[in-house]
Amino acid sequence: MSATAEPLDLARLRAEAVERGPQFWRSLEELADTAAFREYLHNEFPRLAARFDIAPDRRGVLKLMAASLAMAGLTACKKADHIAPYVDKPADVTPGRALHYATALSIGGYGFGAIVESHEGRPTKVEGNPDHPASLGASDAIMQAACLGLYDPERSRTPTKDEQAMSWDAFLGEVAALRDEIGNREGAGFALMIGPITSPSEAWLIDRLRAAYPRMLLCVHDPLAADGERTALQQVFGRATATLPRLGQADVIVSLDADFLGEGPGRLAHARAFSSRRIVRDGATTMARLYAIESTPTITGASADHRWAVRGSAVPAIAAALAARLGLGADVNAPVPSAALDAIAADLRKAAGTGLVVAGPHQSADVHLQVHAMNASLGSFGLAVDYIPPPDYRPPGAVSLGALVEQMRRGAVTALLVLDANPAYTAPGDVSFAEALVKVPRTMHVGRYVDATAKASRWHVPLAHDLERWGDIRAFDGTASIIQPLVQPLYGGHAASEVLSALLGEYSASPLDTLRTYWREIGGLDDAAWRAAIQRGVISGTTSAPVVSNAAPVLSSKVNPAGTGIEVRVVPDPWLRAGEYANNAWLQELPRPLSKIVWGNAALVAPATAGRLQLASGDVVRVARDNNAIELPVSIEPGHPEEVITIALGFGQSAIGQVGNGVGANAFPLRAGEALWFLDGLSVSKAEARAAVVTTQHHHSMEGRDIVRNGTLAEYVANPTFAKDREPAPSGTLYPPWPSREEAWAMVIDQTACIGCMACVSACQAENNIPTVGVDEVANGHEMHWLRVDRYYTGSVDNPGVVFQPVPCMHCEEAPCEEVCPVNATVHTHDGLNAQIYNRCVGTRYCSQNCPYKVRRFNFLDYQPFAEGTGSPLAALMNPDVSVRSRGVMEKCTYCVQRIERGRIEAELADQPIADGAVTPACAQACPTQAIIFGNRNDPGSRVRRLHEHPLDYALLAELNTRPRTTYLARVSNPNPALAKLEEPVHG
Amino acid sequence: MPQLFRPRANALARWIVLLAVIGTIFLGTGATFYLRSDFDTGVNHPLAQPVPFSHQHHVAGLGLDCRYCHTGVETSAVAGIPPTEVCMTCHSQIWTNAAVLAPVRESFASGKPIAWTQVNHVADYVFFNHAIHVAKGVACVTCHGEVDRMPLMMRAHPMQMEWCLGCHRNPTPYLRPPADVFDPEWSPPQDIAAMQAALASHEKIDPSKMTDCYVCHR
Amino acid sequence: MTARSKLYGVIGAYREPEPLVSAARTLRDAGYAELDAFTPFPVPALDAILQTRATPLPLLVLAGGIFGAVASYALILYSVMVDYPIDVGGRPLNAWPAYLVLAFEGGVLGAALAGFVGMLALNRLPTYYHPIFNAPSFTFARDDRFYLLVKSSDAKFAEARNALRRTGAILVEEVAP
Amino acid sequence: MAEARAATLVRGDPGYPEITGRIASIVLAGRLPRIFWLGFLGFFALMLLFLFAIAYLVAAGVGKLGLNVPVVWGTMITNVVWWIGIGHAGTLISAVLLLFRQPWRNSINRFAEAMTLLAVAMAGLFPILHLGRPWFFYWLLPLPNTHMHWPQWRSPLVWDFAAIATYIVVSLLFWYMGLIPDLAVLRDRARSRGAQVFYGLLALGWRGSAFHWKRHQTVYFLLAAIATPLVVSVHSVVSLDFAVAIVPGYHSTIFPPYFVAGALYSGFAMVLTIAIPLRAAFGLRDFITQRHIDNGVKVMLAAGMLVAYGYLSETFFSWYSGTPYDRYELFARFLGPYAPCFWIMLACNVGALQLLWFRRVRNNMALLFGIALVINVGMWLERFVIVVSGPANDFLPSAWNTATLTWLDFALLFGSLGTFFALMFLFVRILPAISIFEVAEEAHQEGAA
Repeated sequence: MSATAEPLDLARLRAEAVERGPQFWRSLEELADTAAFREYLHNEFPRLAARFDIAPDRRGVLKLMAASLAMAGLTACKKADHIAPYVDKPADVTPGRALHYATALSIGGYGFGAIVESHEGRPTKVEGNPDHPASLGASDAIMQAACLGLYDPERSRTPTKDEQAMSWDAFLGEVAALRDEIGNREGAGFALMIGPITSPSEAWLIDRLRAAYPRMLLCVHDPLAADGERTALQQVFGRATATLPRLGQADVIVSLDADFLGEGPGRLAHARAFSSRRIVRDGATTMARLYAIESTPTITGASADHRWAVRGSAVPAIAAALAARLGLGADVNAPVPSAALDAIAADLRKAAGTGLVVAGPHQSADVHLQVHAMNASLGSFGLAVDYIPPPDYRPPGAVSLGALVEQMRRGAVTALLVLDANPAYTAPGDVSFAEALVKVPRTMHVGRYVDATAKASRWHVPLAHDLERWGDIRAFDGTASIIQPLVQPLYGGHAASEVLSALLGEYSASPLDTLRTYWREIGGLDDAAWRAAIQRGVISGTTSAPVVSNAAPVLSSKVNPAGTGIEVRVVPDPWLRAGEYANNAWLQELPRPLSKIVWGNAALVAPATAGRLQLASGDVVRVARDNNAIELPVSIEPGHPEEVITIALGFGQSAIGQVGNGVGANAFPLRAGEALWFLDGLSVSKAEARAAVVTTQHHHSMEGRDIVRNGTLAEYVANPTFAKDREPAPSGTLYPPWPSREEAWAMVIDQTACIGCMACVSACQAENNIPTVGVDEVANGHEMHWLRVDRYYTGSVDNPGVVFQPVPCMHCEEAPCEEVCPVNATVHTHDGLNAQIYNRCVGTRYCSQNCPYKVRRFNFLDYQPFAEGTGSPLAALMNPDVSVRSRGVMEKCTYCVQRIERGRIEAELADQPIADGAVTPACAQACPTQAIIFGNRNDPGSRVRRLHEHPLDYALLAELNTRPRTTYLARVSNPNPALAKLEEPVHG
Repeated sequence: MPQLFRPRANALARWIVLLAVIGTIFLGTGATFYLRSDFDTGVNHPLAQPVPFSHQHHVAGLGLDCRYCHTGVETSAVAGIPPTEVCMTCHSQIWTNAAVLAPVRESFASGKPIAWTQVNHVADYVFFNHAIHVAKGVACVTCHGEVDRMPLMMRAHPMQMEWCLGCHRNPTPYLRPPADVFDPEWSPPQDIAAMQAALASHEKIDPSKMTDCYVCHR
Repeated sequence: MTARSKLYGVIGAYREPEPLVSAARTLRDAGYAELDAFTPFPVPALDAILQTRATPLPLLVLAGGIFGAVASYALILYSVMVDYPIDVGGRPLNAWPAYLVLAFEGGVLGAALAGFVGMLALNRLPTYYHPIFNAPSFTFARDDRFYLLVKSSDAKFAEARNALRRTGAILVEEVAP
Repeated sequence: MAEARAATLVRGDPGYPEITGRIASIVLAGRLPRIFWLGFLGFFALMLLFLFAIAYLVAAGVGKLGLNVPVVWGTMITNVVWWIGIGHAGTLISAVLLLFRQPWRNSINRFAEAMTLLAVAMAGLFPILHLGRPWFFYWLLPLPNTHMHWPQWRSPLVWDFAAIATYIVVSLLFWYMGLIPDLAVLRDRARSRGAQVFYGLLALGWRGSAFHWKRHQTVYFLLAAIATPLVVSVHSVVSLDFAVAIVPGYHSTIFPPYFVAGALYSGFAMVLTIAIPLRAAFGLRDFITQRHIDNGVKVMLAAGMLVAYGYLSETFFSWYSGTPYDRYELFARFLGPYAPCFWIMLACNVGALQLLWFRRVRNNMALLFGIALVINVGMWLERFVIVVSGPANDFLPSAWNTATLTWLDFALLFGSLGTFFALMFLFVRILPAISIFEVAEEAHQEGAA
């Protein structure tokens, strides 16, 4: 058991912190300095003494003591170690058994339903909630990383005024003073800035606040918001409306710069619906077809059957040209071959009601008008597309950031409260929020980190994490969920509703009361419905009904001409979003789906453009808008539109934490005025420096090897076994077979369904205590992810096909790794698992040497020292059912053996055989498209058996005769025959 | 040429060679025995506890069932150390001011857990599940020894890998009817061997499944 | 008789191996039995005359080799078939091609150790104290000397001194026990 | 007269006492050239660096070396193979040439054996340093543990462990066997009491009895007979570490003979690297004569050509195999990230070698010394290229990566060289660098002839 039985030793912690360099747990220094905390922990529970800084209230104590007990699972036991049992055990807790709670996580203000696994009060793992429309049981990297975010020791820990630690009550005092100040003038001079929210109860509070203070300024600041769709549909429907594409209903989909698989609050649901129309199972001979026209490489484009990369400002022309071919408006010439557009239009018309055009959120209102008109003319309403009232809170009369800053500069704002937003970092280059802020006498910031805005404000109050607060939230389709806490705020954070209530004068209102009141009185939930809502994680009946559309489509007359010269395409980073997750090491180190870049952003350019500008990957370029300039390394991306540079947002922060500070470059200052996503008129020059672009994949071609086998639907229909036929004749083996009477665990990965979203990788990291190693170690090739998603380009570099291949351990029946291990550290189990026994491993690395798939990972250095009792909160993040590996030990995918063994034990206790689907590895559970199927190959009824017998099934590197248990279904695409000769089809 | 060494040098040299050989053999065997000795494994060494809790008194004397305190044993991997409140259910009534129970009362009052000293723990990096063992008919006393005869808790078995494997390779002789696993006084009937064989087949206890590394190491 | 029992033997010294060999032959023919020779480097010619033998050693080495090989293979078989049979990469338990390598190494080790230990044992080494060193002039290597020894246990020991002188020894001296 | 003897093994006609005297005096007459001590101090400094590097490696972890996935093996393994190879020459000279009754071996076998011992000791160190958890290296041994755990006998690394251990023991015995009479010589010639006792104890009371000589010689030859297959097996086993693996560029049946030839090649290069300065420094030209050097060089030439053939056949079969993996690995070896190492290696091992066809070169000691050094470098590079280039470009292109060496890699390599030579110097100082009794016997026979 971890060796911190003695009280917290600050000297040791500091020493370690200092010599450790920039790692998360260094900030224990600050933590350990508060005398109260020291004293409190000392007599509370020694083992966890080093781990937490929490408010000494009963529930928290209980949970954490339980955690201390569960800590037993983490590291090895020694003689005469101590056990700290509960004093008063909560009824529902059985030490050693995990509990699962339904809740929701807020990403960009929108809700994603989650089931959170909790070990004696320690949330350790997030899964999707099958009942929730936005997750459907799946999850993504940001959801998976939520637990790390919860324990992040660098989250702000205490209210501060002018950087002096204050109490919550002191803050309430400040709020009271504020109320006195603005009370008698209807809130004039007071401005409230909030981030994007969909929470009904918070919206209700804010509305009450605006009622109480009519002249107060409200600013909803969402740096990732785009108003094109809202404006267009406002024009069409006369009221705020949002598009809800029904990809499950669509036979032909045209994406006009829409990355519906990777972006937006509905991405997981869209991915599920899309793949449901793409996977070919026995008998099926039809598939949806996707045309993607995009301004930067996305995973949606990667999944498309036909893809054109164009500059973002050219999309309106393409929309108009396509509309014209559907009989709407006049034709204009577009950068996409006319013949191609003809074919697309024909295809759409053929599909009629099941044809769908989706416009990218960043595109202008004109494009959205065109798209709405096209869908209207296709008669897809109610079939392939619906329109709903937008779930997010955008009250009329709210002022823009620019307007607010103007007021501040004119001194018209005497008090500003920023609630869960970071404008000092995310403001565009032409909005100087920071210098306007100094003109405001009374500034308050409520957020999870002491970020740029917190540092610029006089007051800062820690905001509670989603896993430690009460609240509610809406999903992309309007469905509301209750957010329930799994643990008391670890670092004394407060819910947004508490702050809002305080502004309303309700200083002691608990978030739960506020929430319950709202849902009882406005939401109309009686206690039964409330309990049901908490249990299911979804409030039934809250899904928005589609608006019945009798509105005539409006065609936009003008078509903005495409820009010229280098255009900078700004995109949100898929994981860091607007930078709020920048201090999350899992997300920083998770390779970006296409570029595979980690720990930073780069200027992505097309090979041709790089050639013209004489840029090589790693050259630093200087991108500047008048006095705002950033420097960042170039990365050449095949399939990138020419004369365009893509830069991801969310990087280059200076005040988020040890993990995120100074990682990458901050592209927000490049924005100005209306140009938020497609920036032109920027100066791009080559700097003399070079900087490493750290990626996890260095070779991008399959070198003509039969690794990812793919074919068209036509080929599949003609010869279903085309993939198998390419295999060499099955060679025999000299070895007598080993009996496989029991389960034969196996996995099948459907490469048609896989969209390369990386959810599986992050889920694996969360489930299996996989460390992050930091940018330098990744650069050394020491990354630890057990599961990697290989991305290969096929065809031309200018518009290549993209294929993804998740590669976990193959669990070969005749494993080359096992035979060469000198110490029996990797051997076979009776159910066919390739077991890796960490505590037996001496680290010869011969197994990795002899693994043709190179799926083994080695602890080159000591990556998780905190597991040895150095006292980091991160130790509480560990999954107690999985060993934490020490330095010098080989590790690899185990098919989540801890879940298999749990399933086996449950089954034996119930005296049942292990049912198909009873055991699901983390990767399969997270996958939005259910591309990973796991089960018992010996069970004739199991899905994995059926898929293993599917004609598309093939084994990777079958010619080596390793007999992998993990097999693949060949990738099938559905290109339009009419276009086949026009451009190289995606499958190469 | 004068002699370089005295006559006894010969005998001396041969003795030294002999002793060296014997010594190495002795050290080798000694080490293997030491690793298995009670001295090293801590078997039969009662450990001091904050409260001198006697299983003998509570189990043999009062006849408390194991599950009264170790509630998780049938459902969870962890049998569980009883919360202070469990102690207080009785000791708020009896021995309410016994000196030895002061730490218990103090813990209940302060909410600060009693720091018991761990006695039984499996080898490092082992994931042990109580529920399945109990369900399959492995009695508490089979691993924990006759706790009803232990005034102070102590280890009954070394709990090293070879000890675990001893049973996992040949489980049958260690089985008893699952109904009796909590009975420390249980005495095997005449036909115990046949009964155990029947149990093994009925519970589908198959050593070939129980010796995989992954059964314990994950 | 008394003087004779006090001695270990007498040695005669020669400048070159050849006279030593011929001297040894003469004494052998004269019926001397308890002879030994001391030379700074092996003089194979002496072997026949003094009937030195190494017979057990080759057999010992062979035995050591066989034991080493068999023992290694047996240990391996016990471990993989009896003590902990385990599926390693689907390979058979008795993967003899792999194990033969180890058996070979074990054999070599056994043979070498047997040879070395056997040599020392048969030569009664270490023998730090030996009467021959009592001979005042005796040296193994200080200068060019080849010695022939007649042990006092020899029946014809009485005539040994003269016999040695007759063989042209450059000097003859007694060796105290 | 002198000319007639020019090609003999013991030049001039030194009497037997003169021989022993001159050889023994190196050890006994405490005065040594200053160059000796300077050299020793230099290498001793490197030895200290070695110790520091080892401490740092064990404390920080193998991640500090130039390693990653896929290139999980690096310079540690390279050093093992290289040092083992060097070890081979000693055994070959002393055992094989003894069996074939090649008298010219006599004056170089002793230090060649010492070289073997030290080289193999170095080689034995690196597999341990290579481990992720070096303190558990003994888990490769069958020990009576409480986990009922055994080594995994199918693993070439276990074979390696056994082979190297056996090799160390046997060479040690063989070396000591030969040394006993010479120790007795030193005992008798030593003047100080201390030296007499020291050598006396080691000599085990050797007195040169005809009976002892008989048994001694019998076992000496038997050991030689055993060591000969052993020396072949050791490097074959080392080569199996690679040949057994499925990695393209490793999986090749030519490896065992090819590695053995390489071992002799590098071994003789090292013999020359030591012998040439040795005979110069200690005026042993009469014992290590032109002919010794010449024969050594010829063996080297033969082994070198075998190695060259190895390269050729490796290349051919990679192409002939027809598998894309082997072919690409070949391509990568010629033009890939590690190509410079490959071409330098060719220049050293095949290019420089060709000079040795010319007698003028073979007679030019300075040049020979240079060539020997170059070949040592070349052979290290050969092993390095084999170790890293295969894994760096194996089956799945997505996993391809290269590792860059760090200061630690070099500290350990040069540190081990320093340690090797420092110990070599001590050996020359304390024990006779040339087999006294064998040279004496040789000289006597020549004299008689």
